[in-house]
Amino acid sequence: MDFRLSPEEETLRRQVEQFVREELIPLEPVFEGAPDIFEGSRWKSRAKLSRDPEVQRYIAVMEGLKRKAEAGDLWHLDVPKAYGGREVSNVAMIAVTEELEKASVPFELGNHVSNILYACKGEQVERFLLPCIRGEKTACFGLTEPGAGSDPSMMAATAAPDGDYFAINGTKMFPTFGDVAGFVQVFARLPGTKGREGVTCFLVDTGHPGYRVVRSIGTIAGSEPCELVFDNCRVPKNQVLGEVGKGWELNQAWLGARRFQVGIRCHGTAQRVLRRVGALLRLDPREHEKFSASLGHFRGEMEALRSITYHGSWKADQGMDARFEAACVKLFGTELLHRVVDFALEVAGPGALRKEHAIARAFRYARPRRIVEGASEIQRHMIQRALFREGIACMEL
Amino acid sequence: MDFRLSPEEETLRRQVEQFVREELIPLEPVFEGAPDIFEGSRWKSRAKLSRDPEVQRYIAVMEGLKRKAEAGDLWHLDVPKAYGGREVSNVAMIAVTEELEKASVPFELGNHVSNILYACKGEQVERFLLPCIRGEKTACFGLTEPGAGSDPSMMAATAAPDGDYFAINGTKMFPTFGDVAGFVQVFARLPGTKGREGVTCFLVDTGHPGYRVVRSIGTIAGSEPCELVFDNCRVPKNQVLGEVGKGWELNQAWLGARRFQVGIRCHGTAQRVLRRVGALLRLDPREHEKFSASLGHFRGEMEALRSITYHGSWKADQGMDARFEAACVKLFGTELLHRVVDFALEVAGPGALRKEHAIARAFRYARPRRIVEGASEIQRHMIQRALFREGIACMEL
Amino acid sequence: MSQEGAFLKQREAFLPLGDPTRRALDGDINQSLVEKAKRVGLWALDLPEAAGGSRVGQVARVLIYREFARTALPFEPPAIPAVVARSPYARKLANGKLSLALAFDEVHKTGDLSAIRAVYRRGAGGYELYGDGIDVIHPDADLYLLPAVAHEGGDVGLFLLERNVVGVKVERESDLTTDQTVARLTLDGCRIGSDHLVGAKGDVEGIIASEQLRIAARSLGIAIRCLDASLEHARNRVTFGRPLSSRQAIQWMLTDVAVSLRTCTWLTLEAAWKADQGMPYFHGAALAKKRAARMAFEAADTAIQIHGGYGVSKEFPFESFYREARLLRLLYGREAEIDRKMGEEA
Amino acid sequence: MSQEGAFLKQREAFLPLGDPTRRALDGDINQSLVEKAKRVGLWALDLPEAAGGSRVGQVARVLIYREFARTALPFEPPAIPAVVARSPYARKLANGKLSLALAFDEVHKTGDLSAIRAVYRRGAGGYELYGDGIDVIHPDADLYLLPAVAHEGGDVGLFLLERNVVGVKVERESDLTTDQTVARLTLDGCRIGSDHLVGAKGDVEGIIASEQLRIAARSLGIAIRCLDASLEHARNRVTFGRPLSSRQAIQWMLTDVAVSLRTCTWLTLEAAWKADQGMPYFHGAALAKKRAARMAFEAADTAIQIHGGYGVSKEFPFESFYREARLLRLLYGREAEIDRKMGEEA
Repeated sequence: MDFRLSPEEETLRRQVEQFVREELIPLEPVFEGAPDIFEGSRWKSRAKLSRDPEVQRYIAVMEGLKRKAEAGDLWHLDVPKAYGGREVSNVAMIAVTEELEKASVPFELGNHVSNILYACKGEQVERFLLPCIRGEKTACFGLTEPGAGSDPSMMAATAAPDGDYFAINGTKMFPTFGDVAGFVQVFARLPGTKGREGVTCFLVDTGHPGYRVVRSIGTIAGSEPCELVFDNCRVPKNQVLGEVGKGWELNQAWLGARRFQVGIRCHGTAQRVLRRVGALLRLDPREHEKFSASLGHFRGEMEALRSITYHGSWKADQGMDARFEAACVKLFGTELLHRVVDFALEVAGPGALRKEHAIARAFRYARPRRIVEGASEIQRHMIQRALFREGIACMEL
Repeated sequence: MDFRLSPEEETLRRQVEQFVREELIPLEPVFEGAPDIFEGSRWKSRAKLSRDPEVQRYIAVMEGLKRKAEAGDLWHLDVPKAYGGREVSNVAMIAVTEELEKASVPFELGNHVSNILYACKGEQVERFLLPCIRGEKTACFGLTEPGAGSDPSMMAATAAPDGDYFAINGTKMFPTFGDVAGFVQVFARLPGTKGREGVTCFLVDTGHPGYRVVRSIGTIAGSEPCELVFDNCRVPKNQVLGEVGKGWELNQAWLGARRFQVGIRCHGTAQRVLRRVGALLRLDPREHEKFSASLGHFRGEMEALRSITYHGSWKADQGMDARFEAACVKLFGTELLHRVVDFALEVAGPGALRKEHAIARAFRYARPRRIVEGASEIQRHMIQRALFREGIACMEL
Repeated sequence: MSQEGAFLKQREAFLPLGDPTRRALDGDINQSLVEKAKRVGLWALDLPEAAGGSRVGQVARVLIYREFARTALPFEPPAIPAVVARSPYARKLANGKLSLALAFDEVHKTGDLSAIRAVYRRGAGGYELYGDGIDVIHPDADLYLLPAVAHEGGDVGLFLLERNVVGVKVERESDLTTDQTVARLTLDGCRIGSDHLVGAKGDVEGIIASEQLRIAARSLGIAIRCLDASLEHARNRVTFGRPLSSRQAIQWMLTDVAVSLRTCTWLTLEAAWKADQGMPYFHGAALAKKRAARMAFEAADTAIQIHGGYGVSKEFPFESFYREARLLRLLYGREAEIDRKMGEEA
Repeated sequence: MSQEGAFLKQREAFLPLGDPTRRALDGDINQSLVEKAKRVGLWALDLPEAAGGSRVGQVARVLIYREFARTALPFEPPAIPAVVARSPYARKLANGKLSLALAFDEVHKTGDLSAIRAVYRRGAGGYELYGDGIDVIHPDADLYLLPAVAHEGGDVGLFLLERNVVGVKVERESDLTTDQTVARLTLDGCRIGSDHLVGAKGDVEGIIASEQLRIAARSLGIAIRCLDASLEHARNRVTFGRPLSSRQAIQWMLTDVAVSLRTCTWLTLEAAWKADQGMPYFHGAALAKKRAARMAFEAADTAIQIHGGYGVSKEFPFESFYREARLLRLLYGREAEIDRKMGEEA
């Protein structure tokens, strides 16, 4: 048993720690008034394309940071060596994100590529994968439909084979950046199939004929996911990602890999919120007396979240099945962040609901986390299924 | 809208208040070491039959109280006028119990008769009902089976018609006082029936041939319910309570009527526990500072419980359907008592787990309350069913 | 309850719940609704008729505000405390020519008078007011109703203050997450006439209690709407081959909201009834506000969760209710403060 | 983890979970189990071999106590802190000829030294101990390990005290709801030799942390057993035509226990590992004990609820686990105290 990072992981963590201390912390005041667009989704597609000079100013700062990170070999950390990345472990990536989250500046060490894109084959690699790795293109994810989310049997979008093409028809709800991404990873089923059977993933350029952005949808968190319509959108066969009929498995893999990062992000946001609370309480001994037990309670819960996040990532690194842990981390992390934010508002009072206040930002950011990428109910469902299938054995190690 | 008791109800409440102040409160030290047998089930059958001189001493005190209550016309309060009682309202009985619960002496103003016994007809009245009202006999309730509780379709006990008799076969779990009561109200189904259909209630003397007490079962609360076996127990037709095949409805009616009393009992026990906590905290300003918010929180929850208990009883008095309220009160009351006791132990520390300590008693008493007479899950089920059937209309008035 | 019943019918007749995605009323519609509300007696519910209001009892007031809260449309009768009736502004406030903000700031923290930051001093022919860092929600109102502590003696006075008088500085305006605005008020020896002192300690306490009841009422309305919509959605939405309504996880969430709604309804109405009877009700009002606002938040949270991705979108009213309820929980006494006060009683 | 693994195998080999209804071991069986445990090195886990113990690291100790807690049978290696090794009683304690009680009383309230009530004073050739109203669990033990504060200066000392010496009064013995006994200890100038001072402040803190880890370990064991049995029952029990395991209300209860078990397992093992590494671990031990004991209580509560009427009966072990876990939550630091301490750190 060993709870330490490996020497290489520890070296990387220290590099990032230094980067955060020297580059990001000094920028915190600059980002205090940044629009919500920079929260959670971070400095991605929409922000980059914005012509708002204020947004452009933040983007320029981000680009400067990116150049510094590249100079320090802190770019492409989780990209496979085959594609020129450092291919560091899951545990290392958790440690990296933990360090980054210590600053409120929404900068991340990219470029992260959705893991399923590594299923690209042949010319897909040059056309879709490499531009993403290089940061020239971004992808969006088209799974949810007006009547279907986590349940594959409800998926209505179809992909009808037609010679060397598939004709995709259907509506996709909530792809973030569906209006500005370079292409979409869209899921549709072969005609006459049911459940997860027949679900296939396609890579479709966003300008492709038959691809239409119906509208973008405002949300509490400031992100603006889209409604997309595929209207007889004909896509050549060589744009199938992975295998025909194996799309649902790709979706599962995509979600599974993200859970631990979601956990450490929730941890980071909650830590920053608790630091604000701690600072407030230090100003007023009477307030401190009233709230110190609750503050301590949440600090303890944070340690619990941190411990299962690292443990689950370690399991994934060992090649062990970490789906049980992934579900625990997503559930516990997002619910904990929600409670931490609620507590922080209770301490800070109505003034902390000012839109630009760090706690108000966290309040808006936290709510969708319990829904997107598998709602808490879905996580609970996965946990109970593992429990009833394997008994307490699913919790060994 | 009027939140007051009627003048008659208020007069009765004051009488009971005076009785509690003058008769019960002075006896509290006497009952401090009384065995658990006096908790919850109060001074009922088993205690009365005990030959333990210590128990007999408590019984003698109880009998003295009973005579005083009778002298003050405080006996048979909820018995119908037709049977010589005062037939006071549900609301009045809630107020009476609320007053009684202010003393920790486990005395109640009897004799309460299970409401379904008023379905007695003909010679059943003289043989079963009146002796209960007079306190000469007690009844027990045989519904649950080893494999069946709240679900009528699982009930396996049968009552096969056989001339002027029914032959009852089956096992009943957990009838309290099954070993010492005068008779049992036992539920069994006619052969070949399913679900609630065919379930019939019988009145069976506990000494009847074929009636056998297998064992009594220790519980956390000190009560000792029984396992009963009916082995070809032949009972004449005129011992069917109510109508043949309408037994399940009697069971529902029995449970429904008790819910509000359960609510006010939980309220009373919790109030006494909170008074102990308040007294502890007054001794130590630092402790008080630490726990006053939690104490206040629970005091508020108690008011919430009290308000819905009175409201539901009022609805029942108006002849309105109060099943929704009954389920809310059972659920909220028993769960709240559990949380109050947990909090009290947290304040009082390990010493309060001494068996004879009032908080330890409440700890043991509270746990089964969330299970017996319809577990919390059953209450939630009933509430959601009403919600989905009637929408928010089920909460009008 | 016939008077209350009549009010409710009127309310429903002229402001149906309507399109759930609407968040704003344009000026004309707003004005016509205001006129209608005045006509049917749903305006300035705390002011007597003599002062241009349509004063009703607290029970009726609770039921009326409960109804108005069932929509995310920003429309309800303005809360103009009765003390204002004594002032020269009463009529203009009642008919909407002037608007009013309750500048209670830190009172929100504790829900009592201990947190008042403004200070007053008797001066020639009136008072001088001092204080800084006072947060005011709706800072663009024409008048502020402001509690202040006497510089000597510690008496509490309630002042009606024009925003534009000399010595009043309103700065750092910003938006709340709940779509209201907030600004910071500085009073630098601002002089006002003695007729601007409109109330004393008891009046401030009365306004706190009355606002607590109004928050409780709004919370009940929010919860009813959220519960209603969630039941509807759960009946219709099918996942994994069965409607959401058949899933215990969903059922249990709704059950918790319903039980809470049941208890909060009667706590709120009992406190309001006591107020109408002239019985002590401050304690009940504080408790009702604490529990009801929390319940509204949880009802909105539940509605969001049940609606999934749509729940957090601006196309449904739940995320708006969620933000509003979070603010309601923080006004006129944080939960822990109300608890603490109840825990300190003997 | 091979050393730990070996211990676990041994443990399982000689004390199967057995009949769930058994709550007591008669003398002979108990004695043979004690002998067996000593033989295979599962006895006096904190004492070095030289003192007659089978000292293991904290990680192994956690895993061993976790296993023993999976049964409601009252059998596990006694907790004899390592400080005792320095005393003349070490060998007799290690081989079971003498028994030991940790007389930590009010320390349970705060989980730290601030609550120690006993006072010591230097006397001729030793110490005098004073104090009253000190609750001792297992008062029938031969020796008490008792922390006391110096009358002058406030130093903390740890004393090993024979129950039968002059000046020790043990009164008002009564049973706890958890089947242990408790009594009240009075020390009226009780004189002991200087060799009875077996430790100082750091030792007392070390014992608190070590006991917290032991409680966390027991809690993990209780939760594992309760979860295991609940899964089994839920699979088999049919109501309203479907197994309990198909009901989300049941699934969700078990999910909450499982998530909690997952987090508590790693918090506990990490704190134990830090202790073995010589790293600071007091903070982690306190947190692990707080969360794990709470989880064990909730796991037992869940098991009771899922088992219904059987759950509260003495024929299943759950009501016993429930009572025990409630006590564990109260030992070596109430939840609010541990929280408070973590909240006071900068």
